[in-house]
Amino acid sequence: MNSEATFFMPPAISTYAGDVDQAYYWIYYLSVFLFVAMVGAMFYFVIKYRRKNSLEIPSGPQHSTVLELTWTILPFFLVMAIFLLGFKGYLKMAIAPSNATEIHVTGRQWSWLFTYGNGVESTDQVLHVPKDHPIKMIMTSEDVIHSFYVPAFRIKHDLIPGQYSSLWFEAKEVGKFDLFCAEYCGTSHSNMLGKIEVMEPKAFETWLEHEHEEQNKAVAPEVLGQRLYTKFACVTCHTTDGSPRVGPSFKGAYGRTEKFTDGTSGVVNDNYIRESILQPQAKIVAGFQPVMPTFQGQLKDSDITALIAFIKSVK
Amino acid sequence: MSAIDTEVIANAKIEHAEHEHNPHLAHHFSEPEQQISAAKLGMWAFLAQEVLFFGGLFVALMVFRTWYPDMYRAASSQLNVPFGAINTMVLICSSLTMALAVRATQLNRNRQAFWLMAATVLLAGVFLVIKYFEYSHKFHEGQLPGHFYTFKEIPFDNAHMFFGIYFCMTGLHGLHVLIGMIVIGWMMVRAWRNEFSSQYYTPVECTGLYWHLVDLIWIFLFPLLYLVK
Amino acid sequence: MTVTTFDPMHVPTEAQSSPNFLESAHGIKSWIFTLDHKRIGIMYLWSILLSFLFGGIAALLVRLELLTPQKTIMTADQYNQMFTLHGGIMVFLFIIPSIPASLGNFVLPIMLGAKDVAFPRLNLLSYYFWLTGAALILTAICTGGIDTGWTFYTPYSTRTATSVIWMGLGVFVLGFSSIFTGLNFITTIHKLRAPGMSWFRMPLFLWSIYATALIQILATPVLAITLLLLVVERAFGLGIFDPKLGGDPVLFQHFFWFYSHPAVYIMILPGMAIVSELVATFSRRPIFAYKSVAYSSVALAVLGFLVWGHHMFVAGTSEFSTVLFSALTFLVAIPSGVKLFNWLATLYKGSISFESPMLYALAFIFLFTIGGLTGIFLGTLSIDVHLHDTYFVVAHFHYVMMGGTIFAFVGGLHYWWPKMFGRMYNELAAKIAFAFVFVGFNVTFFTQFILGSRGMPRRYYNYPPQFQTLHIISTVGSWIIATGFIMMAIYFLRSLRHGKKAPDNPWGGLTLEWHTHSPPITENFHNTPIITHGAYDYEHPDAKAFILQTQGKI
Amino acid sequence: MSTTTHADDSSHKHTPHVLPLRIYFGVWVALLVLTAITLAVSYYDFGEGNLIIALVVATIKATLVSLFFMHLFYDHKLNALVFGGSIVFLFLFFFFTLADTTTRGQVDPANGVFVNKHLQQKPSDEGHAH
Repeated sequence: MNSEATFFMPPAISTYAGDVDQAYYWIYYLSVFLFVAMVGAMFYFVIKYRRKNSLEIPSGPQHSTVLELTWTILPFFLVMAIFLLGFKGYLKMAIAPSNATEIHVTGRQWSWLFTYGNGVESTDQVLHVPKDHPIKMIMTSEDVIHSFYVPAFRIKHDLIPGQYSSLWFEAKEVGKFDLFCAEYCGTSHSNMLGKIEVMEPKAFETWLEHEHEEQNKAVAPEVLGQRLYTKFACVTCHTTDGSPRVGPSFKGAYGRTEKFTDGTSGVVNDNYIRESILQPQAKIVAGFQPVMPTFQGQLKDSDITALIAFIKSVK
Repeated sequence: MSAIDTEVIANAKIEHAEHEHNPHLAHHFSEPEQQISAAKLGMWAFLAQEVLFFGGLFVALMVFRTWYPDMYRAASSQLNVPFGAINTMVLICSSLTMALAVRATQLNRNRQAFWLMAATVLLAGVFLVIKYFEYSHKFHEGQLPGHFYTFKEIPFDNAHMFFGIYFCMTGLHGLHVLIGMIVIGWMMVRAWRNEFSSQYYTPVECTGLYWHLVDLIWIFLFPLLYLVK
Repeated sequence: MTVTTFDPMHVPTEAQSSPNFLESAHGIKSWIFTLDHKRIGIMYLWSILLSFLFGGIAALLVRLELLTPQKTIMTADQYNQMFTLHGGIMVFLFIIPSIPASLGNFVLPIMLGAKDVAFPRLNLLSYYFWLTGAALILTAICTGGIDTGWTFYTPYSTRTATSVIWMGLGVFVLGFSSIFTGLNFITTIHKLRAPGMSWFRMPLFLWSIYATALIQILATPVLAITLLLLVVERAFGLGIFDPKLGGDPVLFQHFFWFYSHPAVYIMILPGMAIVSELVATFSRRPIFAYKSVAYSSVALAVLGFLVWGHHMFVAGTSEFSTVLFSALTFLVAIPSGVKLFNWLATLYKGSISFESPMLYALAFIFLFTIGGLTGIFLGTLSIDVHLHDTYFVVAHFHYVMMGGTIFAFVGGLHYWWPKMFGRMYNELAAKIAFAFVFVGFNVTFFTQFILGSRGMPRRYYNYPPQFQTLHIISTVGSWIIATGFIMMAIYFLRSLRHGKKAPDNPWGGLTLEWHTHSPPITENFHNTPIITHGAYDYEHPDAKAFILQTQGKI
Repeated sequence: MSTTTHADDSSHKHTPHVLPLRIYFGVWVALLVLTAITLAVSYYDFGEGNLIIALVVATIKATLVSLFFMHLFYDHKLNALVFGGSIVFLFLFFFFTLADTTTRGQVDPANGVFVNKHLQQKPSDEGHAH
């Protein structure tokens, strides 16, 4: 099946994307036909039967049982057929093949964390998957509802805090595709973006092993800190190039004296950074909104130390 | 012209004569019967609205009951069944006195209606006092919704949810009882002033309908909250 | 004083002198304490038009922000508050009360041949509930705004730092305003029909408003309890919707959509109500298959309760309920289709004129057909997985809510404006404004179908650059719409003072509001009308004479 | 309804429908007895049967109150329709919501399963009395 993007639809990469597009275009052409027929009839009638004489009183049929029954019963069968079409496609999406590889997804404000079977965790908001192999995503959220949406795969499902949900897909082509959060989740909802990188199965294996080794290696704290910085998508709000986003930039932040929204001021030091990660609402730098979620329970003490080392290193 | 139209014209003439006589007939109604049935239909529609209003809480109750049956059983056993049962009886009695009060106004007996409604208010007061004792016990034990829950003896971590629903439902119901007492109190004043008669008792009747609905809701609340087995 | 049907009601000469409802009393008190349904309707009208203005400004700002993929004029937080405001104001303050409480309040009793609604004081109370709700929403805006979207999804709404409690209370109160309106209308239609006005002689407007009122009574209380629970959840940590405490956020969505899907029919049914009137009057034909149009209104109201789950196909509901709701959703297409087909059949062999109200009715048919057909895409399970929460959904409901309800509302406003204020507006200006609104609407929202199909998620402040061209077109469209509405405001306001005096029946309508003066007297009719024929009986031997006599053209 | 008409002026007066006292007291006694029955049944364990019995008895009580105390039995049938209708719609609300909440995870066990499983059944250790 053709995987190129069409006028309405993005490229069709997953195995069931073709079915979705087929249903979409089937209904699309039906709709165009019905629309042209109905609006065409409307234009025809209003022109043909326009008022020619301000005194005329027209007379015409006031009901027709045959017609009424036709346009009640015929649409019923039509829409039921469409329902079955959608139902068939949905069944395919709902039931994952038994040989699917499981990958865990955790959504949080505002980043994605992917955890592979061997314990490897994604560090850069990119989900790596092998081509031609079914992948089942086991998903949950740590704070509010998010939604895992890959337009090229025609797949979407909400991540619900406190519950697991799942979806599956099998990519047919190698490439990098957009991953969106589709359920409104707050300030940086539109920055909760990721990528899906579909790789040749061999390349995927190599990548996974490489990551496994890398992540188990002892590294310098600021390197670990940088990894955490991308893993938790701190970059969504805090840049390292000095430009403010939702929160202040990390560039040169360490050691600087900041004014807070409550009127006090203080130096950005280890204690302040630790407090800001665990109780973000305690002291807000003036000019910013108190929107940062807490990372209490998500970061170990050593992680926080590493992050502090990283922020120190951004000059 | 059909027969119906001639009848109606006759009717329209009567309507004009009627206007002068009946002080309770609003200008946009043509006869008392129409006004009374409109008021009652409006009241029933209001009660229908109340059913759906409480309905949301009943749905929440059932959903969590199907999810956490054991927690429900354990938490429900903390409720005081004798108090609940007595309160059920109290409300049933108050429904009776209210129904009799409506009947009294139908028979032009304003004084009798006054005392029957006084009894209704009194019983409603008894209901609230008993509720107060139940509530203060729960407050004391820390059997409270959400973050305020401090009770330790139910071996389920989310037992606070049962008490959350319990307080929402009984609290909202209690609020309805309170509003009912105020409205019935107002009807008592009007009965004392001899305002009602066999020709004009709709306000009392509608108040009665409201009061019976409050009773109806409790009839379902009692087994669903107190008698979970 | 026998009154036959096609005698205009103002025939008795001594009654000619009685003042119309606008002039019968003066001063601010005569308005704020009024029990006259027409005055209450007009107070509602100005209030909701003001809300429409604010909601519209918010919409323009949202569109302006989306001109570029990054920041254009506001921050992400401001943007989130802006689209929430747009949605909240438009849905709760404007569309839901728009047709029933303003136009409906004005014409419903007149169409029935009644002097007022069944409970005039409740009617006034409902208006003050609306004002209270508006004030509470204003408080929410002033105390930190609100950024949950108009859907208040938990647990976001229980965590955000914004004024959810004020907003929740505001919508709670607005809910009761809507319930009281519905309750009033149901009772009025049952009990205050004029002599001879049997159910099947009622104008179809009343059937639709009746169906709307049923939903208002049966669905709105669930919204009220949902918001109450949300407020309690925020204030006391109740936990029913909070997964951290063992609750279920998806349950909130069930509660919310049990109201908010039927609410879609609270919005669209009155739109259909107006279109039935317009199509009949401007084609001088009874609505084709009157009974099936009447029943389809009630069918929509009932079916509207059975499909709410289609808002939750990817939200974590069970597969069983997903399939069940999808199947039921398709049934809604049938009564909607029946209405469209019947309107088309009414045009057949009509005598169609193109005054501005009729243009809006024809635009409604055009736009609602698109809105309805795109609904089929969204009801289809496999396609909805892709389209859910994208701009496709945004475009779809704007085609239904704006292309449907607002076009019908504006059409109805043009239709009854002469009746309400006794003045005509500039017809040419109205036609030009219509062209702007219609073209602008399609430019704005049709592009969004394409955006959505290509995967643009909704409620996005920033967006990937590949979507920019379409966003620019859409934003330009929003300016075209705004131009049309500004023109409309000007010629309407002008007509209040300078408009030509309106005849009693400028369009040649037959329903009862055209039998009385423009504007009507306080009691609507000098004598109770007596109905001997169907609502649109143009073929009645007296109909032609009646139109000639009341249209003021001879 | 306004289209109904009356032949003479006297029937224009409203005649209230007064029920005999024994109906009121009869219903009252029945309600008290039914309350006692619910209470008694709750001391035995019939499993799911308890809920069903409790609901059936409550429904009988509610029917008695609405038919007699609220006069629905004698009233305009429309009022009964309005009230009954509201209960039908409440039932729809129940049915469709439970149709979801009770069937989650049936197709794919990974769907709709609570992460905080301990909330469902796990007894907490601290402060356990016995």
